[in-house]
Amino acid sequence: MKKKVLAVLLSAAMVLSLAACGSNGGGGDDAASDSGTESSEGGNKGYSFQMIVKSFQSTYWQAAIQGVEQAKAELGVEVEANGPANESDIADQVQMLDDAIEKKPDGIALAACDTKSVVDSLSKALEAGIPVVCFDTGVDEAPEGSVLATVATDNVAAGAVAAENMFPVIEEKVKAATTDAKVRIGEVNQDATALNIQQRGQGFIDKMLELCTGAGKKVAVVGNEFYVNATEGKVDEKEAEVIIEVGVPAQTTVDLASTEAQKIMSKDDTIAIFGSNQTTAEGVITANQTLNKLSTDPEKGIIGAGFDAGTPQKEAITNGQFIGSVTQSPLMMGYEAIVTLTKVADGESVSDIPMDGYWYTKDTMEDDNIAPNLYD
Amino acid sequence: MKVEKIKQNAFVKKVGFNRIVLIFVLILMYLAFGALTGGSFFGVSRITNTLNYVYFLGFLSLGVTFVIATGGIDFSIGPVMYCCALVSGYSLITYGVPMTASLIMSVLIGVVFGVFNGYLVAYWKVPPFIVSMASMNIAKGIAAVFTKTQSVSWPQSSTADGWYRNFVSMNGIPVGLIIFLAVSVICAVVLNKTKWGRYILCLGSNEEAVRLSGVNVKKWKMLAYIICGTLVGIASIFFVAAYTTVQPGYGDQYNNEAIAGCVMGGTSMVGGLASISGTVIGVIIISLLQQGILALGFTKEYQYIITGLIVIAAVYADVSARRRKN
Amino acid sequence: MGDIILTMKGIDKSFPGVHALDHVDLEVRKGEVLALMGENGAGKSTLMKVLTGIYKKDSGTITYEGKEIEFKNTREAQDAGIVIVHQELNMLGHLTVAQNLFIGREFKKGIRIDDRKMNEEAKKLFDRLNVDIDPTETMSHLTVGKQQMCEIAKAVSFDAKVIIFDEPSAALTESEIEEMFKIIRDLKKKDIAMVYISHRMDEIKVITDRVTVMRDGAYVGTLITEECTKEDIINMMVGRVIYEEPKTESAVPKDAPVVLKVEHLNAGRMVQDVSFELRKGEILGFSGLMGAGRTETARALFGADPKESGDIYVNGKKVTINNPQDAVNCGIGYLSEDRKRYGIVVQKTVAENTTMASMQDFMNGIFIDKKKETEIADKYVEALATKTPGVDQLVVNLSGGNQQKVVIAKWLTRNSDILIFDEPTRGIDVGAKNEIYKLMNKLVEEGKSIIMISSEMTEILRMSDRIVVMCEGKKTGELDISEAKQETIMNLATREIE
Amino acid sequence: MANKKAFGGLKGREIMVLGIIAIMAILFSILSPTFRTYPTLVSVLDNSYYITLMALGVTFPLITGGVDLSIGTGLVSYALIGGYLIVHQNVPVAVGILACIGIGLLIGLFNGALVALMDLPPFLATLCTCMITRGLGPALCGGFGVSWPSAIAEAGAFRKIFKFTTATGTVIPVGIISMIVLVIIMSFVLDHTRVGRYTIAIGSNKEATRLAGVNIKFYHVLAYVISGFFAGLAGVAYAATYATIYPGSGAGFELDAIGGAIVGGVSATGGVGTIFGSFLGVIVICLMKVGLPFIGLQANWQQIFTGIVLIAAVLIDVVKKKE
Repeated sequence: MKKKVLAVLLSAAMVLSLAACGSNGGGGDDAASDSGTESSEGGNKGYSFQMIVKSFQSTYWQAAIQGVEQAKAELGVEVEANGPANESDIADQVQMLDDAIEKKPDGIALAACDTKSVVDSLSKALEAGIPVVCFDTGVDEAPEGSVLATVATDNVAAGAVAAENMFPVIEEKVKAATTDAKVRIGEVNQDATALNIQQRGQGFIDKMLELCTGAGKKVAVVGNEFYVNATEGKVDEKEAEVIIEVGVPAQTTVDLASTEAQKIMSKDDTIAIFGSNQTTAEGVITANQTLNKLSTDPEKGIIGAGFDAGTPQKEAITNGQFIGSVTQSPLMMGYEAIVTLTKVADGESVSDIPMDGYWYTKDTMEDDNIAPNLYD
Repeated sequence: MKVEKIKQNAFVKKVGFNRIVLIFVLILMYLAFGALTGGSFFGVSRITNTLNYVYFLGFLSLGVTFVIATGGIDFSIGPVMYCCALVSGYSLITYGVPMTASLIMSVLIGVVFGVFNGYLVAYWKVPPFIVSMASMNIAKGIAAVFTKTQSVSWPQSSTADGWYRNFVSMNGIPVGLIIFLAVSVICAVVLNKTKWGRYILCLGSNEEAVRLSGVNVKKWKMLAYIICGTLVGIASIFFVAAYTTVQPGYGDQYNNEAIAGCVMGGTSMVGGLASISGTVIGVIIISLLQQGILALGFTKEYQYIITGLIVIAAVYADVSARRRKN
Repeated sequence: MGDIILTMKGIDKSFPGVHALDHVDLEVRKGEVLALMGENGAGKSTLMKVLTGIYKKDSGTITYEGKEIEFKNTREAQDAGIVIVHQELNMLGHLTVAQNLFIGREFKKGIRIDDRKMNEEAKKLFDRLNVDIDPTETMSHLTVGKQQMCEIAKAVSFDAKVIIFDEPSAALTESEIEEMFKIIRDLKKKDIAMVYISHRMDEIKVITDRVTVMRDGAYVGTLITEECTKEDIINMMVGRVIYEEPKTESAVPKDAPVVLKVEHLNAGRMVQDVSFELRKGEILGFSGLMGAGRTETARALFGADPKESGDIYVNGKKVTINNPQDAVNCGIGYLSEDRKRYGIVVQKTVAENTTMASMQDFMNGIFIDKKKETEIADKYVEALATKTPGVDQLVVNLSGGNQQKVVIAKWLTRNSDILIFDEPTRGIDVGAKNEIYKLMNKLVEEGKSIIMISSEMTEILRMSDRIVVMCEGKKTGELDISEAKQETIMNLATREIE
Repeated sequence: MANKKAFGGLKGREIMVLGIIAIMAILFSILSPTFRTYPTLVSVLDNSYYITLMALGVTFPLITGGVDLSIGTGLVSYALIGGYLIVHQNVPVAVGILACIGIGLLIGLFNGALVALMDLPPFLATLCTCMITRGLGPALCGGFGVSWPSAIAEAGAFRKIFKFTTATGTVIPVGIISMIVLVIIMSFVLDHTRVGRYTIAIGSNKEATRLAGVNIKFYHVLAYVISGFFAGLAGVAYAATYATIYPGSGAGFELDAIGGAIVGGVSATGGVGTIFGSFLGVIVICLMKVGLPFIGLQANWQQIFTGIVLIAAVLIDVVKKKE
């Protein structure tokens, strides 16, 4: 009997703690619906939208939600946001999307974890007459008419931006490279499951390859076979003067990303390294805590660059470990996605809104077009 | 003898009673979620949608039921399922292996893992929990090495090879449900009406006694793991048919859900006592819970927490019931 | 005889469905050894568990040293000076002897456990008891007898005033028992009261002062050991005289065909070069003390444990038996001494257990032919007079004797001609015992052959046609029933010890 | 010394694992010149802290014959909550760290209650807590990831416990000192105190231990509390090493720790094991994790090798027992 009481108490305690955390702002959804009602006195259009993000894992999405909040306040619409626990939980996201469709909202904003698995659900949305706006990541194979607009960063271009900004710093070194004294440029890419990160990584590789080739150097790509096979215009490792090495951690965790970064950075010929999203950029920073090799001066160490923001990365830039990073505009994307949806609901015609990737450095971090996107 | 007779009746009653409680819980949950979500939970499309996404979980649960019946455990099922889908999917997309062959390959990979796990557990007496841990790592590793750490997207419905997606539903007919129920019936028959099931259950209850009856217990124990592997292979087909994309390095989360479904259904963790119908109901409860929590607008985290608590409650009920009986 | 130290009065205890203790009285005096006797299930162990706080009594009073007490756990009982030496060995195999002795009351230096002092104390204790055990040895490396000695030493080390021995001799060799008796006599001199639970009548006579007898959970009476005979005690235990005369002559013809021949069987220390023959229709008794290697011989023969060498011939043909499957295919069936662990699957039904060894005969295609299964189970329930409400009853709900019959039914279903009965009546009440005996006789009449391993001399003398005696892993003798006497057998069984 | 004999078999195991470590280190060094550098050593150590801490803790439930699967998702959860408090609720860092450890302790207590008091199978009970902790952190912290204060910031001073960078930029992995100290302390606890003695006793024969008058429920719960406590510490170590905590991660961390313990000679069936062995086992796992990418194998091979090593470690025991 005593045990039973204990069991009940224990579970009650757990449930209570659950309820408690539910009430003080667990999940973006609660906050979202609360402020939705508050702002109803503004230009209330009374629309209710569903929003599916990739996850709440990184602070990147926190910024996106901020943008959504802003749009909600201005437009007086309701947005309910949800997302899987992990950017890799494709299955969960598909279910959430279906669930959102079931709720028959006036529109859905979607940041697809995987672009192919959502195709069926998008057809369902089309049948149900629910307009969809994609943000952050476009869905190429979406059925005709289902996705009305895409608010997304051109990831190939964004990756290229990193290469373009990195290259001038290391140009001298690249030019000095020979087949006997090769130089190595590293890239750490998250387990390339989502198309946007793939594109970004590839964008960097292609641009870097182009720039190095432009400088008259032969370039080889080594490391993860996917990228090796996908890159054109490369040469064999032996003949190359410049090597681009791509590391892909087995899972999206900082510890594995840092091991990959470590592997590349501990090689003597490495002159630069790029982490293509928040996790991998942090992996590079973590690896550097041990290696202490990153520097903004190519003579003194390895040139580092990252992607997105987050406290560690921002500090790395301020401290001179990274020369800079590329940021997207998660805040604006979130904002624009809702604005676009509202337009759709109003019956206006909409078109894709390409978002830029901005290169930011220590000096430009405070700029007006940069600062709001540099989330913690 | 009188005492024993009463016990007997009570026991028979209890078996039925458990099942009734489960179904009751199921209906209650359904109604509760329906009421809380303002009726949107009752739609037919909602039900079929839900079903499409949980068949694979059902197959995993069925599979692990056999292993748990022997008193073992297999929590490599999720990653192994991913491994099946990834390796065969990658072969399909990259090497142009025909669709039919890829599907067969999925199942075969599952079988191979079943043989591997079963062999180590039965013939080498490695604790099942260690074997699971090892094969989980191996499955993840093989899948990632094979696919070069890229996710694999199986063909869309619209493509020529897209017919495999009809396994879950075809023109609104819930084909998946029919297959799942059919496989469940086969599993129930195997478990209760054949020599295989008899030996699997008996050895789960008292392996040594069965061995001393001149039964090749190693063989039958391994068989349970092979059945499990086969069902995991089948699960992988239903997974890709529902979601198309699989990515390497993951799959762990489904272990918990599948084992939870199985345990909810009254299969005892100490072996010897298993019920396929219970597993079927259990897995439906778990998925309903999943969907319900989602429909209520809660994030995934809450689902983890609530599922965890509910399984604890279910296991505690099982443990205390067994203690009362002894 | 000393003063009364402990009185238990009107102790009552029920478990669901069982009235385990029915107002039992018990009185123990300082410096005496009180035998507590009764058939299995008479409630002796339960009574002692109530005393030491393992079970809670429903009603009744316990008075100890003049005060009424009730212990909540063994720890309290220990602290008060009442210690139990358990029937099942309570050892922690991974710890050392000293660590085992002082588990729960380690010597400490600050927060550190003082292992050195524990070893020293253990050594002193063993010296005092005249036992040769290294306190730093890992417990699981000791022989069963030595482990039992540790248990006793542990009890002594508690400064106990009352020590309860629950079947302490079950696993001991003759010499070890002698050693233990020496210790007990020693303790007696120190005015310690002892309760000695045992089935061995001879020991009772030698070591105890009084005998309290229980039957079916109730107190029957107390006798002064010196003044009573074995028959007196047995009569109280069973309520009727069952002492049967031993078989004097074998009914099996001397030229009956040999169905099983074992030559030079070796399997570890416990089975050394064992050879014997089994004739059709006979019961071959295997006698010896605990740990003589009889069960090990049977298990090696049956393929349950690996054997090193030895030839086995069934019906004159040499066979290979590497595992139980081979043995079963040769028509051998094994009924283990520990039914619950090795004989039956308790969570399954009578029918399922009956067909366990012969599934292939009950298949209808790939399905189990439940009808046929029920028929055969019904048949054997009737033939063996198994008391069960039905064949779909779970075996766990049957009594020991009936469980044994289910195991017999299993082998009969398999059509096994050679049956190895390992302690067939252990844990079975007297009435059911006789039934099992009748059954065995009936089986040999039908042409089956039986190897019967038994530690009960009366059983051996009553049932066997021939007797093989083993001692310390070796066969020490083979007797025809006509020439077998208790003394001869005992002599053979203990030959090497003395 | 009593233990010399009692754990004689294990001494051999520890020597064997040490040998494996040496062979692996030599092999990696030969195959990869960059491996045999000081930073790589530091990196292996960095990688090992949180796993070592988890392993030290989980050794106790393992020795009781149980297991704690909740430590992996647990540590992420605790670190997430601690970080959330520091970054978003502005509590002092010390309080955040204490919260991290404290919650670990509570979850350990919860596990202990489930296993020891309610008699649930440890495997299943902790699998459930694994699910619960997976959700708990994100649910309490709004679902977002959090970055602990950086090493340079004043608030990040605690990170110096694990890694100290001198003025000249040399990195000193001081964490290893803490680890060795903890290994010594926990070895002492396991071998020379009641807590450890009864943990082994419970794993050896629970009923006999109970009959010896030991409050087994208390000590059984305590084993899980120790595990939870170390999971909390591991959360701090993880935060110190990797700064950013992502919700939803952590599943699989426990396998590295449990795998390490098993490789180091802890018996999967209970009763046998040493802290030092667990520590060595973890080093083997970490060497593989860090070393395999260095010799040119993609990160995924590490998982395959971990699986194989694990089975090999247990098979050695199985074969030994057969003899």
